[in-house]
Amino acid sequence: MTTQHITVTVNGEAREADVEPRLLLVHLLRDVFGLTGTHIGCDTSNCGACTIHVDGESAKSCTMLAVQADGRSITTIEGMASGATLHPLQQAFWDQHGLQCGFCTPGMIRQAAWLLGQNADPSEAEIREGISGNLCRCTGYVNIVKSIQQAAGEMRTAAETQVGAQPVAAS
Amino acid sequence: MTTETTPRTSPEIGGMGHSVKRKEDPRFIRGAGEYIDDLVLPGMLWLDIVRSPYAHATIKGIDASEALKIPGVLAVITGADLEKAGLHWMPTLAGDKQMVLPTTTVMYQSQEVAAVVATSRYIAADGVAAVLVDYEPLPVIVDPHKALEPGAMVLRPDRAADKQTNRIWHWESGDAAKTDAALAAADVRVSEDIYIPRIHVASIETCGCIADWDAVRGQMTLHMTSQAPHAIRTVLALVSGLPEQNIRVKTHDMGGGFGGKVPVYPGYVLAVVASLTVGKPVKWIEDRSENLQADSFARDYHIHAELGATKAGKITSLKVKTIADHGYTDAAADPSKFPAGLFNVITGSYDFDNAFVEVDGVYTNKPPGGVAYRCSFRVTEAVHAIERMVDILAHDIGKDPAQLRMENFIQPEQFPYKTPTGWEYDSGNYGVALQKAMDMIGYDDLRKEQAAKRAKGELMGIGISSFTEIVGAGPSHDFDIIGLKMFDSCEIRVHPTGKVLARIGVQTTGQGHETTFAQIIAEELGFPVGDIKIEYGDTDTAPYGLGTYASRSTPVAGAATAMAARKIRDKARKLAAHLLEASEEDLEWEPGKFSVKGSPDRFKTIQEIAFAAYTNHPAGMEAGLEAVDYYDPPNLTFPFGSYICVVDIDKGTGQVHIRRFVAVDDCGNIINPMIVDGQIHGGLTMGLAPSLYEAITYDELGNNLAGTFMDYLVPTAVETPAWETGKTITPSPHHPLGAKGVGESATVGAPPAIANAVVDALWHLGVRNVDIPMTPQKIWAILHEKGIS
Amino acid sequence: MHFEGSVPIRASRERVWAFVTDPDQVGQCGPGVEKIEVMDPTHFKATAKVGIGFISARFVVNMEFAEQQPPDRALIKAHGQAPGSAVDATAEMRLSDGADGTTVMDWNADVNIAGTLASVGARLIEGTANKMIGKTFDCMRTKLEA
Amino acid sequence: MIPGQFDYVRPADMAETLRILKDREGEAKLLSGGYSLLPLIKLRLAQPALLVDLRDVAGLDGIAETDDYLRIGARATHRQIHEMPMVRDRYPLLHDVTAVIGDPQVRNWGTIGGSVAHADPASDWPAVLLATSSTIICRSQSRERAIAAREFFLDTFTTAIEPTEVLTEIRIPRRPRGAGGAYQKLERKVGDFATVGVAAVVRLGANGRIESAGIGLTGVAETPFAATDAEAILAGNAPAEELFRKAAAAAGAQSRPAGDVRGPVEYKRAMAAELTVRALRTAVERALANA
Repeated sequence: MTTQHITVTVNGEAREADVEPRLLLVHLLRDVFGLTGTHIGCDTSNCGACTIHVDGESAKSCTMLAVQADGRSITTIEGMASGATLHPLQQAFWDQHGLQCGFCTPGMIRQAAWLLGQNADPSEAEIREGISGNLCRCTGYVNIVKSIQQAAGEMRTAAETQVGAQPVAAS
Repeated sequence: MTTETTPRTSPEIGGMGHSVKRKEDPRFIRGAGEYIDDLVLPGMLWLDIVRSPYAHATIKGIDASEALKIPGVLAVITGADLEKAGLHWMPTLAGDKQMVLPTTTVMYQSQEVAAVVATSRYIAADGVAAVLVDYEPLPVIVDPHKALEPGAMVLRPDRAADKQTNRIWHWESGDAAKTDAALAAADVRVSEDIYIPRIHVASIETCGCIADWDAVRGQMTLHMTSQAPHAIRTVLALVSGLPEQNIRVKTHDMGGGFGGKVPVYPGYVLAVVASLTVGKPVKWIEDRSENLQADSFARDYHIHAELGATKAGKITSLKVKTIADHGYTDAAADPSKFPAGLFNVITGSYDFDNAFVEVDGVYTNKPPGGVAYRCSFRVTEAVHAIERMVDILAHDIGKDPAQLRMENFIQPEQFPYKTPTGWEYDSGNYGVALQKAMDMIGYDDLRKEQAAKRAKGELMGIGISSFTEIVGAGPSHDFDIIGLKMFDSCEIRVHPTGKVLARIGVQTTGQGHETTFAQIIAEELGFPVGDIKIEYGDTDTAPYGLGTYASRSTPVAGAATAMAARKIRDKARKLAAHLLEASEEDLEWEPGKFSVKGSPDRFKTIQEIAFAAYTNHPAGMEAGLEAVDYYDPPNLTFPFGSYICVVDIDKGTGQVHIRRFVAVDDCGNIINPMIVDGQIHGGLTMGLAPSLYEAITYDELGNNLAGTFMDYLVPTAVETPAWETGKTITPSPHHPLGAKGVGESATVGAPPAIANAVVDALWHLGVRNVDIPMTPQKIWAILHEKGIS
Repeated sequence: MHFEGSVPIRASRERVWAFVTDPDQVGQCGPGVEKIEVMDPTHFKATAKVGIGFISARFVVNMEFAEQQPPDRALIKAHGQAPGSAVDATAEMRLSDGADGTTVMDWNADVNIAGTLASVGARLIEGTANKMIGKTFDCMRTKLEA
Repeated sequence: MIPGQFDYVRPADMAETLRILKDREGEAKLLSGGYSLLPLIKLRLAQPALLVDLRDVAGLDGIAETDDYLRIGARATHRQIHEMPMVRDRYPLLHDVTAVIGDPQVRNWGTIGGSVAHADPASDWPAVLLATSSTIICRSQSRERAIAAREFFLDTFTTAIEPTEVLTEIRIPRRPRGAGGAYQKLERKVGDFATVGVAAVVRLGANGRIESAGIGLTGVAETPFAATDAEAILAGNAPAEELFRKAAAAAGAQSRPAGDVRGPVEYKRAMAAELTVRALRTAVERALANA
């Protein structure tokens, strides 16, 4: 099987690889690029553990091919914190006990980031619907909802106080 | 009993009662956790498994020639290969036998048939697709009742009790004659068949391992997803013949366990065999379908229960007969004295004298069953049965279900309470918990609303569950798994600079042990929680433990940790006496320091004492400040709670909507309230799941009809209600910290609350029981039959 | 899954019998058949790509004439496997004389599907199997009446 | 789950796409969002030899109203359609359906064209296209043709598209005054395929009677279908609960569901009827609001 050469921007860095067309995007990230923060939970695009952003849109990387990502820009959980400073969502998941085993967490946080990019002030129902493509087996979602609410509030406040500055990036 | 947690330590110390933020979270929120599939070893190969499409078939031949032609496929391992080394069978934790790979017959759909070793996961998968297996299908038994019929095909002639039937074992508890007499004398008798279907823990991370055989050093390192690494090491030593000191089992971060990562699966053994064969590290990772179709299951209990009571509703007697479907092998992780787990805790929260329970384990053509779903020891099944029966009794005699419970509860002064099936409940205060739940939810108003709605033809139900859990296995006189007594352990080392390393015999799968066990040490010794590092899951370093399941971490290893800390405190007292030039009796302890009685300014901090243990210890005393404790609990612990659920039913579609759910839990003294709440939220969701959504069903050919997350319906945030929680605190009198354990409580307690609510909504139509999962199609069929829909 | 039906065929009993017991002929009518290999007079092997739309799997099917009572009744057993899935079927055909020199073929079939197809494709299987069987008999009639 | 091997091409334009489809007829499978196709490939239930990624092909996007219809490019994602203010304001039926397909990530990447061409017997869009009597535009090297939705869904995963054709756009008739539509979906949990899905469109005349009605059902036959018996019952009558029930019963009767894990035949028929009533109620409300 012939391989194809692809170029992908991952967390702001251009990366290249020769891949089989059948290589799943999640395996490109994990096995080829060593970014193991993105997890595989179900294989059938139900659980969302593999959620990343592709060109700013949340996507399930187990249901995309690496070749489909050619020329695109990807952000994963590893690209969220800037140095020692956590993204408000990361901080909120920690503060609110929004995770237990941590396996769904990267995908959950990526999806929440996408959601807050769409809707800076979501209701509880909108949050629950917004993460309905992500399964968590540990938390019962109560504290995940609280985490997203905390982050939404902080991100709004940050955006309001930094008049003229860029709002906190959602992705 | 109180309802408040008042910490003894300052927030800086962070002992018991503080909602300390979790120490493990910084790596998880950055995607820097290290789960099994994240691990890559130099030269690592991949193993993938050929599985049977048939639930029962003879293997006539396996042709691996096409697979071996694929570049990168290095080996194909079959049962015949394993048989040469005697490794085609292995023991289960219940003392049954399980195939690693079959040599003649497959016994369930998706059973392992051969293993392909290759240079990548993609090539291994291609190899699996290319292996040709010639099967001759055999008749299939999926229904345990049919398995017990006279003349039924004997599935396990090698194992069946009398070699003539599919009965694995018969187990009973209580007094049959006394119970029969009490039932015969009862004014009111209610009986019901209750089926609790097969479900699967479906942790979001599946199972996997890397077996790494170093032939030069004769060392086997097994990185794996296991809730009980030490037990795995011992089993591996016994089965493989490798010396136990040369086996290292190491767990990493685990994406949930819930009991599904207790058993030994053939995949682990195959990776070990493959690594021994090729001399390189071999990784095996399940995909979701393999996980759902072949890993151990929970429940699958067919219960017939009969309850006797007086006219006034005083319960007098309970008789239960149960068929337990274990699939083709009994792979339960129950203590060996208890083949049906602790199912005889079925008398629940109620005070009566006469009970008899019997269970028959049965073989069928299904994967090994009888393990766990956030409760391994059959407590969920017991609680569901008694809570359903009590509700039916209340409705039958026209008494409010809350009132009936109040009138039958074991009273606080009756503890320790001996049950008719032999348990001794440590402590409880059931009425207060139920009253608190009723107050939180506004019970009386809800009943009024329900009456008004019913008059309008609307279907609303209120359901209660007042459960008693039984956890903390367990006292060594009664509890062992394959002979290993169910103690647990902790080793604490205090470094000269006053920092602490502690290792525990239990394993976190998300519960937050790195935080809560540090809090126990902070509580006992006064070191700030941030100065305490907790390690686990490496059999080369951690003290021997039986692992994390059945809510036993806090009751057993938590107690061991407290006891080890107290040993250190005892030595610290000697050191302090030396440093303060006072007698030990003149010292008093407060978290973090010893001071001289009456002279509070004469004190030594625990950090100063730690330094002295290495720099200035008295003559005749060993240097260092370390302790280890193997804790054998004197009894189990008995957490409890009362849950109330309100449902509305859509008459048109049969959909059940949970409007509110209040959970009042009592797990004794609380280490970390935030984590306890998190455990309850998660447990409730895993109680919701089988109540309304999840079930593993099979067609008559034994095909698993829920083999992906497309059909195994794990609830999302949309299905899951906003759980409301409350607490009462009744400490365990025998646990050093007064704690009881909480991981399973909500999963055990929630299903009957939901089922009782649904039946309550339908009772006036003549509905006495609805088996879980209460799917729309099931409810609609009932409404349709009653002419409502 | 059990299926049954009755097909009137404008052809003689002998001709129909000869057709249905000739693997090379009847085999052409099997769904998605790509290749037929005759092993002996009562055993043959078919390779068939079976599916719906673009969802398909290549099965190797071993067929056996388990019983033959010329020109009345034949019993065919089939056992096919594809990676992850398997199909086992027993089909009985009974021939009788119809009106105007036609032959009536009453048939019934029991089809068991195991593995991935049954687990994942349960919602699609029955309708598909029914359709494939229908097509098979349509094909046989068409060829016989040609 | 690991896919089997296949080739992959990403043609630069429509001409190249059509040439590839012609050259590799029967072997090539078009790839749009991939959220329906890739799970099947991973389960190895589908093993196409060649995937042709439509990503670079211009002219397949865009959502716009013409004088006669709402034109939706085949590669418009469910979310793009959902978020168009014009769709939200003027086509609540489409807004209904784009809220309940899969989950948010699926809606970010899944496309209307991919979904329609895939023709899963339980997918949502086909019911809407049937109810609205929409038109599906397909192009091959030799021609472009318009296929009525009601002649498009032939069988399970089988449509009227030829292997050499690309589905390029969907044309949904403009919503006239007095018309309203709604989509009702019964699912076992959020994100599931429909146990039953019902799209209903009614057009009220000046006299308040139903001039015409369109009902599309999904999940209750080997392919989505139009409940023509129910449509006939509604036409010419004044909207009323009893009429809805009668039409719904006809829709249930016209269903040909298979019994499976989503429920037995009887239940699915009953749900087809129940959801038809619910869809009709909302459709009429919306029609009245649009008078």
